[in-house]
Amino acid sequence: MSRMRMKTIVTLIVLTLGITINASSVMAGKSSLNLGMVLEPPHLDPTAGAAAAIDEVVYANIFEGLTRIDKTGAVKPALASSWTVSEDKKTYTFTLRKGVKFHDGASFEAGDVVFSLDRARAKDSVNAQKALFKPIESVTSKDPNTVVVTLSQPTGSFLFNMGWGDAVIVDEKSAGKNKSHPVGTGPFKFSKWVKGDRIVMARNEGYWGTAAKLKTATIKIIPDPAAAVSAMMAGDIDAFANFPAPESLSQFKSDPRFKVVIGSTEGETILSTNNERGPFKKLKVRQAIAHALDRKAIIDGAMFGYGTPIGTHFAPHHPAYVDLISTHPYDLDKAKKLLAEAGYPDGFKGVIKLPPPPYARRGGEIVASQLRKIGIELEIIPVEWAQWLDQVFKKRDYDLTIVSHTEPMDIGIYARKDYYFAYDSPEFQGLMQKLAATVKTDARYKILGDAQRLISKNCVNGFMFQLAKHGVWNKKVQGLWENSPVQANDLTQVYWAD
Amino acid sequence: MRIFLAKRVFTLVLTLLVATLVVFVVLEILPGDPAAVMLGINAEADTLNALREELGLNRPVLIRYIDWVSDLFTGDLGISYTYDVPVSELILSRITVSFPLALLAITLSTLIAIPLGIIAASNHNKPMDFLVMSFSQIGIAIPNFWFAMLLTILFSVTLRILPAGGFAGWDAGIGPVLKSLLLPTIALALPQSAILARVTRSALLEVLKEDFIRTARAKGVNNQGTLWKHALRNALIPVVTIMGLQFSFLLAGTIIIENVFYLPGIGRLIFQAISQRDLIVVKNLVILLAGAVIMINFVVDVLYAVIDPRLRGDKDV
Amino acid sequence: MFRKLAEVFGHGLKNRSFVIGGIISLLFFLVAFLSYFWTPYPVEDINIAERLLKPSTKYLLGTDHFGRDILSMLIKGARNSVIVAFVAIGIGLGCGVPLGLTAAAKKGWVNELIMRFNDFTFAFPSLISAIMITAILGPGSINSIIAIGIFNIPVFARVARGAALSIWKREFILAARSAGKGQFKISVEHILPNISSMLIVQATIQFALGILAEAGLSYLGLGTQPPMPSWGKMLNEAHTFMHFAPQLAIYPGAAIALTVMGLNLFGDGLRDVLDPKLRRSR
Amino acid sequence: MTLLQVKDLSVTLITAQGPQEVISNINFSMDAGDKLGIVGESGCGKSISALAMMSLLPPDSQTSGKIILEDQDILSLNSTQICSIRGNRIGMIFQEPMTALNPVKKIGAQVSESIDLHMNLNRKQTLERVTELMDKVGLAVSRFPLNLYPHQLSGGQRQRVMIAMAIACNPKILIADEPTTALDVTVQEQILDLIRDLADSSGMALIMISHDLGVIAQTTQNVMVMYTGNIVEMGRTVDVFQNMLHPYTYGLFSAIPHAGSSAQKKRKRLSCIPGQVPELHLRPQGCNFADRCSKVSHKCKAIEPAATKISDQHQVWCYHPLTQEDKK
Repeated sequence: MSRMRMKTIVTLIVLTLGITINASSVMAGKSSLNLGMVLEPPHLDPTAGAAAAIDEVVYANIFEGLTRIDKTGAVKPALASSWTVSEDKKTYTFTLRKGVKFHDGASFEAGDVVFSLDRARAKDSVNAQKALFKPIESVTSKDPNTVVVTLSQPTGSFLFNMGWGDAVIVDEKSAGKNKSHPVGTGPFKFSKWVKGDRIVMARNEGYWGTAAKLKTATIKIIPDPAAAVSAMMAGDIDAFANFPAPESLSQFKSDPRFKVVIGSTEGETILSTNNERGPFKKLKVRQAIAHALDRKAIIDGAMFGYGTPIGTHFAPHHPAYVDLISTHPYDLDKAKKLLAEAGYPDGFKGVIKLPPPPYARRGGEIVASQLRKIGIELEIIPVEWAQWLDQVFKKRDYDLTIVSHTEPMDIGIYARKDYYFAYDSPEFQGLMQKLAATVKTDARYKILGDAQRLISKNCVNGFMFQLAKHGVWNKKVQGLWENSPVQANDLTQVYWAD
Repeated sequence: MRIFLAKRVFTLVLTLLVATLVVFVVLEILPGDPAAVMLGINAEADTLNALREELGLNRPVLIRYIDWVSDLFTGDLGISYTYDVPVSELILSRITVSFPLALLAITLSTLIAIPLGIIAASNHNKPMDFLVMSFSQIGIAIPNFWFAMLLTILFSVTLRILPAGGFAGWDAGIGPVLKSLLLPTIALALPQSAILARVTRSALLEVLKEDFIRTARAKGVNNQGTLWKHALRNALIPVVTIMGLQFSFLLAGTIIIENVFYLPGIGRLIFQAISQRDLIVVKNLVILLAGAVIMINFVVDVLYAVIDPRLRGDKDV
Repeated sequence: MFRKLAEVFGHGLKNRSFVIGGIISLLFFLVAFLSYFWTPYPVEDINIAERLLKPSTKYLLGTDHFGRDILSMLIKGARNSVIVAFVAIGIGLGCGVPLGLTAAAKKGWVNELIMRFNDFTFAFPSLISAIMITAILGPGSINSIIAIGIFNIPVFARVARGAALSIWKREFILAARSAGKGQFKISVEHILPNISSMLIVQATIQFALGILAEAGLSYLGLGTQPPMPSWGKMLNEAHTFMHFAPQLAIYPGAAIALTVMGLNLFGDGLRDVLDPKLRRSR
Repeated sequence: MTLLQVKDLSVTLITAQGPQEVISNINFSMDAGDKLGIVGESGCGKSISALAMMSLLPPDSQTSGKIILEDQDILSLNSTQICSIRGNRIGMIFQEPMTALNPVKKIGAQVSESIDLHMNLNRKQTLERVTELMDKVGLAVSRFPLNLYPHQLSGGQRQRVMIAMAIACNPKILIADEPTTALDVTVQEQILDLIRDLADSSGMALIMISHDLGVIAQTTQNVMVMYTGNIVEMGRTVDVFQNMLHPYTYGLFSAIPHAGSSAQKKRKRLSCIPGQVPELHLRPQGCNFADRCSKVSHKCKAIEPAATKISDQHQVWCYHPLTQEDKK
């Protein structure tokens, strides 16, 4: 039977069953957008959870902070229209925007800022990024439109930090219900959430700034790569800011309806190594691993070629980035030699624990196969995030793992000796202290470069690649972010071109 | 009948109680801290502790168990750790997907299986019988998730007439809902119907050998009449037994199928809740499902009595 | 014993299901055994350059997303299925049969307790329990064996009990009892040999179910872990590539279906052969 | 007038050992109102011949010959025509009342079923007919409501329901296949009396099948003794019983216990006729009874005996009919 006829028959069957076949996107019109997302946020309160999916829904759309990060990663004014910084870099005076209202009609005032920041740093705070608020000594409102924040020590990144999703301003009245019914000041109002399926937002007509162009925005949760492909193809989804299946991007590239945008993220994907355990204590072993990793094969195999190799823990698109890939080139002979010198001429056995994302599971399989070539036999243990956090992150019960560190500018974690890498280097810690006290950009970049070189030289972890952002969207959709300096899907400026 | 019912209800409650204990203990052993999952890698110790306090995870084990069980009786299932909505609401919203799916699947499989079983039995040892039995053998052997994939490849990838996954939502209307449930239903129903057809056939063949069938024919009832009026109802007992057992398989099936088609149903919820350590959802769901299975077994027992008057326990004249 | 086997085999040759099922099952076991000595290509070797190739003379069934030979993975996957299903049956037989025999011999509260336990395990949908077990113990083939094996226990207990109860009523048991043999001795010496054929038939059915269950768990990512190939896991991986490499989804599924069908046919045939009463009616 | 005529009837069944001829060339006839007994050990073909008359043999069996009921050859009818005869012109009672009734249907419905099929009555008339029938078989509706299920009745009561079903449409012939074998001895008598009375009062012909000569003697005028698919002796019941000629008939007679339980009956019978009914595929050449017969000769084992007419009403298929001497 020809495919044509088969199709007719099947269509007939489906029609007789009373099921109408239409692409719902045709009806979608020009003022609404269906945005696909892989992970469903557990809840919608960015101040009470670490899940990136929360920010991906609400950041800049529903909630706003004093400052915001724009698509280039630069700090821009948001609820604070301007600010001044004192000489000693310890006092920030924010001038707040006037006439801003929360979605429930409550007006935004200095008291809300004080409440939000105090709540985040309180003892019983459940803020996942409490460290952001550590430097704050006090928050006071001078008048309804002015807030003064005093820091205990100068913090170079303070304004950037205030742009994080975890630092958004909430209203005391509605804060308790933000998890299920978020109320913010942003250009979109939350309208409904069909758990496990979609979250709908509607334009906030009383927005203080430039109103959003879309009337409604629907975020559809599609966790399965294959389903994502079909949904995109069928037009059920207009855009995927981060498409879950890099393997199918070529298909979309060749389809004139779609635009494929490969952008950058802040996700350094690394082979995290337990520096205090067994053979991995030895620098030579870690060096051998560094030489045994074929980054190109890993990027090709796990991410279908999308991703930028890195030689250290730093985003390649950042001006302070130092290219250190060539310090440990792929060289099996050298790796074997190093391993022998370390006392393991026949290799050894180890364990690699892999969290759920495909970059980790697929990448882990490839890494295991690559390390097998120099005699390191890895047992692959897949773990859920819960187990990963418990066993790997908290109890450090692991040899190797693969994870993407998606927080921006997070090289500072190497200074935490109790961090799960168990990397204790006074030299590095010194660099970070110096960095904190340095304000000048050039000097900061130099210190950051030294820091990158140091962890690369020490082979703290296997540095693999920078996660790419694979955007796929309908050609007519304009204004989506191409890169993700922070985890967000800022829909403020999105519109349909004719 | 009343004693029978009372005894059944007693064992039902007892089984459920033991089930709560088992589930609770299992979840206590389950490694992973719900608070840690929610707060991620940058969370600080006192933040975690604050959240655990808020979730009530810091109270003694025994208190938590007793609280939970007594809450179960009052129907208050608590608040989901991750979603922060009442668990009952969450489960209810998922049931609107899973229940129609299960119902459609069991209806479809029955609609396919019983006629096939009858056709096979009434054409015993003829080509039609062989055909039905071959279908059955293949249907039993095919894993439903693979079948689901094949359906997707055919209808979604090649023909592109049905969605590969996702649920349209009830507010989209009955049409889109049926459209999104069509492939999952078929994927669930066909393998089930293979088993059911086989059972129907052999039950019918068994019954057709009985003396009372000969009696009926001796009365002048024709073949069709004997089959429909005399054999079928007697053959229903094993069929209903298998349907009852299949309910449990169906629940398992929906977990996999909902994962294949990305349907926001009970199956996905439990899978997701376990991985996110939303333990309060997990324990209530597991109890709910176990309760459903036990209830179904109960219904099957009652159905037996409806079908077969001998089991009603009425006294002789 | 040997003569009985020969007799069974003789009868079996006349039974279509037995022959076809037997051949498929035998092939499956041979392939699984073969994997210990030879596969066309090593399955651990990742070769990204040759990924997702269509079938060719070099790779008879093509390659997967890591450039591994599908045929080799299928062959090695057969071994994995055998091991998981086999050990799971061992658990089921080892625990279930003694339970069933005890229930049949003791009656009273022991029987009641064992039967309640059975009902209880049936009340939990097996997959949910398997998910919980793997959540506690972590995914992996050993844990999936345990999860599947636990669900074989009540099945075998039920079969053993049912069959044993009917044997207990036989006259030769009465004779043995009047000779003063204890319940344990009778169970082992008289009951067990008489219910063995039923247990064997049930075992082939559970074997097939075990393969399906293993595939299901591995499909959900809870079963066998890389680099050991597993049919269910291959399907899981193929799911992502369904849109442009649908062939990946065909082979492992077909392998599962064929094997399970073979084992089921063999089980059906074996039952007919072992149970002469049914021989004519089927 | 000849009601039923069986001509050269042979039946071949498919068994585990392949096709077996279980009835070989039997001939007999009966008139309206006749009461014919068929007697023999189990497996002799008596039930098969009854089933052949109802055309109720397994579908894979083969029959040859003719069974002419009034003017129709039953064996040549299609299934619709057969259905209009069964239950209507021929009624049948089976051996096992415990299993012969549908367990999930009410007794009233089971009795009315053949009325619905064959008699053109409205609901009220049907109900009246059923009530009348139940009265007739001794299950007055006042005590035994029609909505009872079979399991609520005893064996004898169930057999009465069977009888009500069989005679519901006033059949020309009532076939009773071992109607009392499965019943208690005390109940046996009542059921036999009932069957005989019903036959007498309505003028139905009766075919009584039994292994029990006592039953035959009590209910029939003519008797046919069967052994391994052949008739070995046939005649008026009185004649045959008074003058048993075939060694087999005599063997059966000797097996009747004059006192004692049924278990004794069984044991005694085994001792009277040595050996067992040969398996069908092992039937010897010549007279099938030869291997068990005390008077066997070479001729018996070589050629099958033909009918010997003793009188108009009495025939025997034996070379060595018994004499008074033999019976002592």
